[in-house]
Amino acid sequence: MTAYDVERGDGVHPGQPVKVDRYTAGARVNHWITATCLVLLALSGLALFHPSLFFLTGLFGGGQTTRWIHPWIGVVLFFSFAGLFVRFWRANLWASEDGTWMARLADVLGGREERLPEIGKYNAGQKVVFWSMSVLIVILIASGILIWDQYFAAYSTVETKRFAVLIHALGAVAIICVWIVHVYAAIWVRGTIGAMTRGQVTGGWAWRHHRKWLRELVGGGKKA
Amino acid sequence: MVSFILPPAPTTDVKTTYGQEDLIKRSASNISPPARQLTPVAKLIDVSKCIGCKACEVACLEWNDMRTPVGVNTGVYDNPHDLTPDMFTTMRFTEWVNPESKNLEWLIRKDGCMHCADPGCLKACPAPGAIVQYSNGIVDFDHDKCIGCGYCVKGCPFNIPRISQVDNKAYKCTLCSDRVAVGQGPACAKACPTQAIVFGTKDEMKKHAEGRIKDLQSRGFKNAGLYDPPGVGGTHVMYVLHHNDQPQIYANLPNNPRISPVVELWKGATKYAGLAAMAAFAAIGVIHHLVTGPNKVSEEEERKAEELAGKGKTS
Amino acid sequence: MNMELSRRQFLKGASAGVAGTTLGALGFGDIEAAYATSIRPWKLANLAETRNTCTYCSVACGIIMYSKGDLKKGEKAQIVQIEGDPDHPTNRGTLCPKGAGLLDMVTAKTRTLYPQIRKPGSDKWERVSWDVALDRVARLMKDDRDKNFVAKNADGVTVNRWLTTGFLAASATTNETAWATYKVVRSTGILAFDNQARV
Amino acid sequence: MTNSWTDIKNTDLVIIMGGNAAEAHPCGFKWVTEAKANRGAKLIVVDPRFTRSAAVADFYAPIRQGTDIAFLLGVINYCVQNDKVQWEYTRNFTNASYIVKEGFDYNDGLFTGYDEARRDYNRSTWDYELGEDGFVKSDIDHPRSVWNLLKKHVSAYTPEMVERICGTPKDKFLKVAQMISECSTPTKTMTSMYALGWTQHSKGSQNIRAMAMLQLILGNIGVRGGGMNALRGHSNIQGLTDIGLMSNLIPGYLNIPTEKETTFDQYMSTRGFKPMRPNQMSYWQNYKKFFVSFLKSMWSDAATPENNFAFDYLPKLDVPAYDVLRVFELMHEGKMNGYFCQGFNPLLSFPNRKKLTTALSKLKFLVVMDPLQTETARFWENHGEFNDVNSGSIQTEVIELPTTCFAEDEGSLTNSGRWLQWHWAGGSPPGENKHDTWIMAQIYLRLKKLYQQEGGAFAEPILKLDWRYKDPGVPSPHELAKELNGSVLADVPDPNDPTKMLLQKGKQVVSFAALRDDGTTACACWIYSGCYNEAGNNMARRDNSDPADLGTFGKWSWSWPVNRRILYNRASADLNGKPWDPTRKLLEWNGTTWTGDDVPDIGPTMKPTEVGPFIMNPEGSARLFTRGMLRDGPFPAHYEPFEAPIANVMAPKIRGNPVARVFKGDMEQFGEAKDFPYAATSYRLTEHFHFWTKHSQRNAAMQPEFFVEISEQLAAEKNVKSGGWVRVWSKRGSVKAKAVVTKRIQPLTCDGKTVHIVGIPLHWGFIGETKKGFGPNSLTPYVGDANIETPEYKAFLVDIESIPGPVA
Repeated sequence: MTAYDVERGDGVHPGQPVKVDRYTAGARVNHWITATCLVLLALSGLALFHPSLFFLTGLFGGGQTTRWIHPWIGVVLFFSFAGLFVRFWRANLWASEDGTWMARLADVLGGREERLPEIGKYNAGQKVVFWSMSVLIVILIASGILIWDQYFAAYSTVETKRFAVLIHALGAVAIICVWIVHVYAAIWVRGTIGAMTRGQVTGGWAWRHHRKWLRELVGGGKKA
Repeated sequence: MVSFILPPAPTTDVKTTYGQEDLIKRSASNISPPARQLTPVAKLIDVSKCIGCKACEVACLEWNDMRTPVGVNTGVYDNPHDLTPDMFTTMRFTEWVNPESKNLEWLIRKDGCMHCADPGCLKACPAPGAIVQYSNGIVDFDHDKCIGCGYCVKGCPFNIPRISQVDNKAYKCTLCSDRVAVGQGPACAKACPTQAIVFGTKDEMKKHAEGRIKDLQSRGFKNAGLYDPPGVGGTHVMYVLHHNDQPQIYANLPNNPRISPVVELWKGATKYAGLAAMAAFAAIGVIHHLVTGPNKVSEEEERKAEELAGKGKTS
Repeated sequence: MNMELSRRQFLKGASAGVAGTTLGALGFGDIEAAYATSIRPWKLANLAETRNTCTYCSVACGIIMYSKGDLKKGEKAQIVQIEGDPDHPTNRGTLCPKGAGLLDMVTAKTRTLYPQIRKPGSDKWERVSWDVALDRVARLMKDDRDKNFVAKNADGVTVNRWLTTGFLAASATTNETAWATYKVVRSTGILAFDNQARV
Repeated sequence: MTNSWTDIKNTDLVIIMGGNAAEAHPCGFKWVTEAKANRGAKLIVVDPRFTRSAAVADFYAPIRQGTDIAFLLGVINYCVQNDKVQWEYTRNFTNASYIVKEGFDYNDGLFTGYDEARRDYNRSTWDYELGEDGFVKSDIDHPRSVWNLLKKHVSAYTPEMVERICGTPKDKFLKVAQMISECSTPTKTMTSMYALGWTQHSKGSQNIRAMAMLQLILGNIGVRGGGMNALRGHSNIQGLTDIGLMSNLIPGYLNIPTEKETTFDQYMSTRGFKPMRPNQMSYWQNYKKFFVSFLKSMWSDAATPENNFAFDYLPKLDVPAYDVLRVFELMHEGKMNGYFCQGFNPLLSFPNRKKLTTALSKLKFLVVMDPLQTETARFWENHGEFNDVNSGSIQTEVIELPTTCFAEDEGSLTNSGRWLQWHWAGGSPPGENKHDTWIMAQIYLRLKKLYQQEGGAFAEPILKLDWRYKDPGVPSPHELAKELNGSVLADVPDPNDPTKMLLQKGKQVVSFAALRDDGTTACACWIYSGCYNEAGNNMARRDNSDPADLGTFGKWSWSWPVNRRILYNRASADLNGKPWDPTRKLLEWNGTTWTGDDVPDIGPTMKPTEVGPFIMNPEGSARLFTRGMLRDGPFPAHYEPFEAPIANVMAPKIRGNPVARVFKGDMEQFGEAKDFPYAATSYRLTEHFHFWTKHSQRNAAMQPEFFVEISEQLAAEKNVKSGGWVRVWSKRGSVKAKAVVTKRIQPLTCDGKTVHIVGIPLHWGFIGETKKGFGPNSLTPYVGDANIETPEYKAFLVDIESIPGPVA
């Protein structure tokens, strides 16, 4: 499956230090749109989720706006994430080393990379984040439409809506937790954020965290 | 002569002003119990006396300055067909053949907000103060605060609130809190020609109901009784039913209404567990960082990368 | 000499007649109170009250009409709410669906608003002044009466009747209007005179 | 009503038959629920449909429309057979014991003296046998006593016969009869609430008589919680009838002379009846006082003893009456040129709409005064299938005059309990709308001016009409009300003490007792005398105290006559003046005078043992046998409607009421059961009032669209779906409607045949807020009651079919 590990636009620039292209401009824009939507959705959603957070509706210009804008942001996120999905799904397919990586989670958290197998473009953790996001977003958009009363009130029973609203809440909590993991990982693992800002990481970063991917890039470069 | 038709004039207690300090419940808010407890009120609808004339509907429309569109006949007397944001109450007609007597009974139930002691709408509402309950039991919507999310619809065990397509706000019977505020009964109760609808303190209404139930039992309705469902802590709109053993024959009046467990779960455990979970994840992150410190790339690793890249280039 | 009882006196007097409509303090207090709340203010504050009788059926329920402006003070009055009169012995403040909707009849879109004439063969109304309309009516009446008045019948008996014009009297006008109508119609010798008693 | 709405709370049994009080008079029906709740009273509803009244009844029995007489005579028969009769009342207060003339008889559905050619009876034998003393002979055991004739007459109406005619299951009929018969004890009373369900038949008067007779033998007339209570229709229809706005009436139920009564004396000779029994009051002996006072109120100084008080100014009738059916018949024949409609919508109100449209089209001019736009005023306007006319071909000139409505008008209305209630104007008229009084005055003044300028046919009655109002252009309600009350025109010295004045010029008379036949008093409507006397406007009284708590409310407004709240109230006490039921005491004889809660319906000092309670009758007693007073029989008899699903089982040859007037051409317009198999009836719905509330948006929303009601069985037969469209047609017309399929209408079995009922509510037209629709009058037959010509709206024949909905 290793072939999937290299995505369009990935490449190596020798030098000191080595620079490695990880995300194309398109991918980065797509990601940040999605990220913004997710944050806005979290804020507007949480405002209606727990009274202590209702003040957040202020950010959107009041409860009424929050109520109608939330689902529309959801729609944007859905399509935006669809874009990411198309870009990333292959590289996120499960690989043999991912199992080992998972098994050695303690070393992962301890930052003892040397004890981990060489990893492709994404490690198991990132793949879990990717797939949970995908699934949760589908759940949220589906349940969201069921309770989007302004347009869809007539299409389901109150009883269905009750379940939908519960599922929507649970899904939202889950996706926010996943998001926290995602963001924290990016911060903890220094040198990561550059991947989504400048699109590049240092060779050392790639060597340390995604050596298999780096080797393939280099090898690929040899082929080229 | 004690009139069963109309309740005795209520005994008035402490006069009070009407405001936030009279709220016992406020949506999406924690409030301290009110200093004064108002006399709990109730509207009693004696279905056995209702002639389905719809005077209450018209009086309600006029008092609330509402108009409901002229519809069509669909083969029944139920016009308007359902509650709407502009129709707080409607008659539901049922032609029921009593299996015992074989006689036709025309059951006519005035549908509308039941003003539950434990209001599902209020429990579900996310907008602080958009739904309030006064200590006299009236559950009222404050449209300035309503955000139109429709959670009240999901919270209500009687399917009462309706969201307006015009201003995206929730509407339902207010028990004419503005009339009650100045010592009058609701417009529907005032209009009701046979006084099948009466209004007073909840205690008086219960007494009044006892008299009506005795009368009904004396006329052969052995299951006559008062509909004041405990599942929602009792209601401030109660029915006298000639067949209290089977409320569902009155156009599906819920047998034992209660706030849906799904809603309870959503507005209960989920709310707190959810926040906890998110907090926990964030906290773990922070702690982890303190313990393990940042995951940095070492010089050596950079060099190894250069070597690798270099190999690739020079070969 | 017309004793006016207040609603509360009536309450004490009769059996708890209109308790339903005049509960003292169901908790809530006075009018200012209502203003203080988020609920819209007491709708009937500062309106003129006039007692009247429902125009529909012959139960003749007492009603109270609430108006902006007071006729008794010579002002223009616009009725904005109509409710049952709790003092009334028969309806005790209640109203049927028709009575509860009286306001809509007073303010109906389809009320007549000015005199109109439809000429023979025409398919539309023409608006006219009262003078034109009334002079026309008088002229039509006189011409027909002069032409067809029967002073004596075949046997020479004085019968003084006018059979070619008829008058169908109302059913909701006052007795006083009825009497004025009776005088005018009878004085002309009209016999084809009837009212709604049968339908 | 003999009693009042509030009095109903005193009853033990309410029978709603020929009406639907809960539906049509909800606020009056309140007092039925009051009686049920507080007295444990029972409610019986007998109706072809399970009505809103039935929804809260203790017992419901179905009946085929138009067969009420059979049912009621059946109940009387039950009471006679089971000796459930209030004997003391029946013997002393009714004519049960009077002996009827030799030769009176009843065979094959006809009474003695029928003339088929004239469709009329020679009623000479329908009378009492007089003794040498000139008084009626009385002996209840005599074979020709009213009681024995009644017994014989009702004996045919056995429970089996009732079931056969009415379709009422025998057991249900017996249950009703048994419940009613319990009210024959002096301490139990029944009240009868009826309305158009009894009047709108070709034998409407007899429907009501049948119940009145039953009420009499049960002793329920004149007592609290009893009586014959006509719910009545419009808010002042009682008043307009009292004031005699009818072709043959003078205010206070006096009559317009006929052309047979050529002189004043001849006219009087047939009135002012002498007593038929010793010591009786026979109140009509005062007829002349009322009549002369009326003439004075019309023509004042021009009415003098010399010209018989302007007797000749009154038109003379050549026919019994110019009722609306006759008038529209004449219109249809092209014999009328002008017509006025004052707040009335005949195009939707009278039968056979097609005929009405043709008739109106033949007029030269039509004047409509109304606060609302009416279909009648627009009969010439094409509204597609709802009013399919060709405007161009209609040569009628139509003048529409906008009037005020109740809210903008001051004056009094008379309710069905005979209360004259004053009301005040509270709103400014919209547009250029004017009071009806102003309009009538303007028309009068202009007409008068034309006659002054041009002269013309017999102008005196117009020129000399008493019109001395402060502002002749608009007489005030107070001025007019004072005329209704009556006033003194000249001082009348006290015969016993010439120094004193009996009556003082210019003063209002206290009551009709003060009226005189010498022209010294004027009074427009004697029964209203006392409504606005020197004490002031009694109609505006608002003291709602009720000392006895028995619903009298004697100080609330004013009721005719002389503020009497319950008519014939002397009959609430036994022969010695003791109340039948002390707990519901109304009047009591204390040895010298009558005392009690109400104004006695008898001279206050008249001894109970001598003077009978029914002072308006020369007999002093009530009539079980009504002599020649009704055209169709001294007793009611069962006749089928003119359009009936089965033949008259008692007299198969007779169609409808044998003496009901049928105009040429209309007989051919009656349908046969073979072509029109279903028994239709028309009625009102609680959400609407006639054709007025369709102008009220909120009421329109409550009941938006024209529909007809049928049973599930008929729906299945005709494959009609509830909410689907049907076409209903009679021999006279066809309508389209939504179908309401309901359990509340059940097929009946009459004379072995299944009878399906089709219910057709009115209320819809082509103007207003409701959906455009038709009315039953497109279908109904052009025939009326034999005595007062109320159209037969309640029983006719139709056919029905399912149709596809209009392509919208």
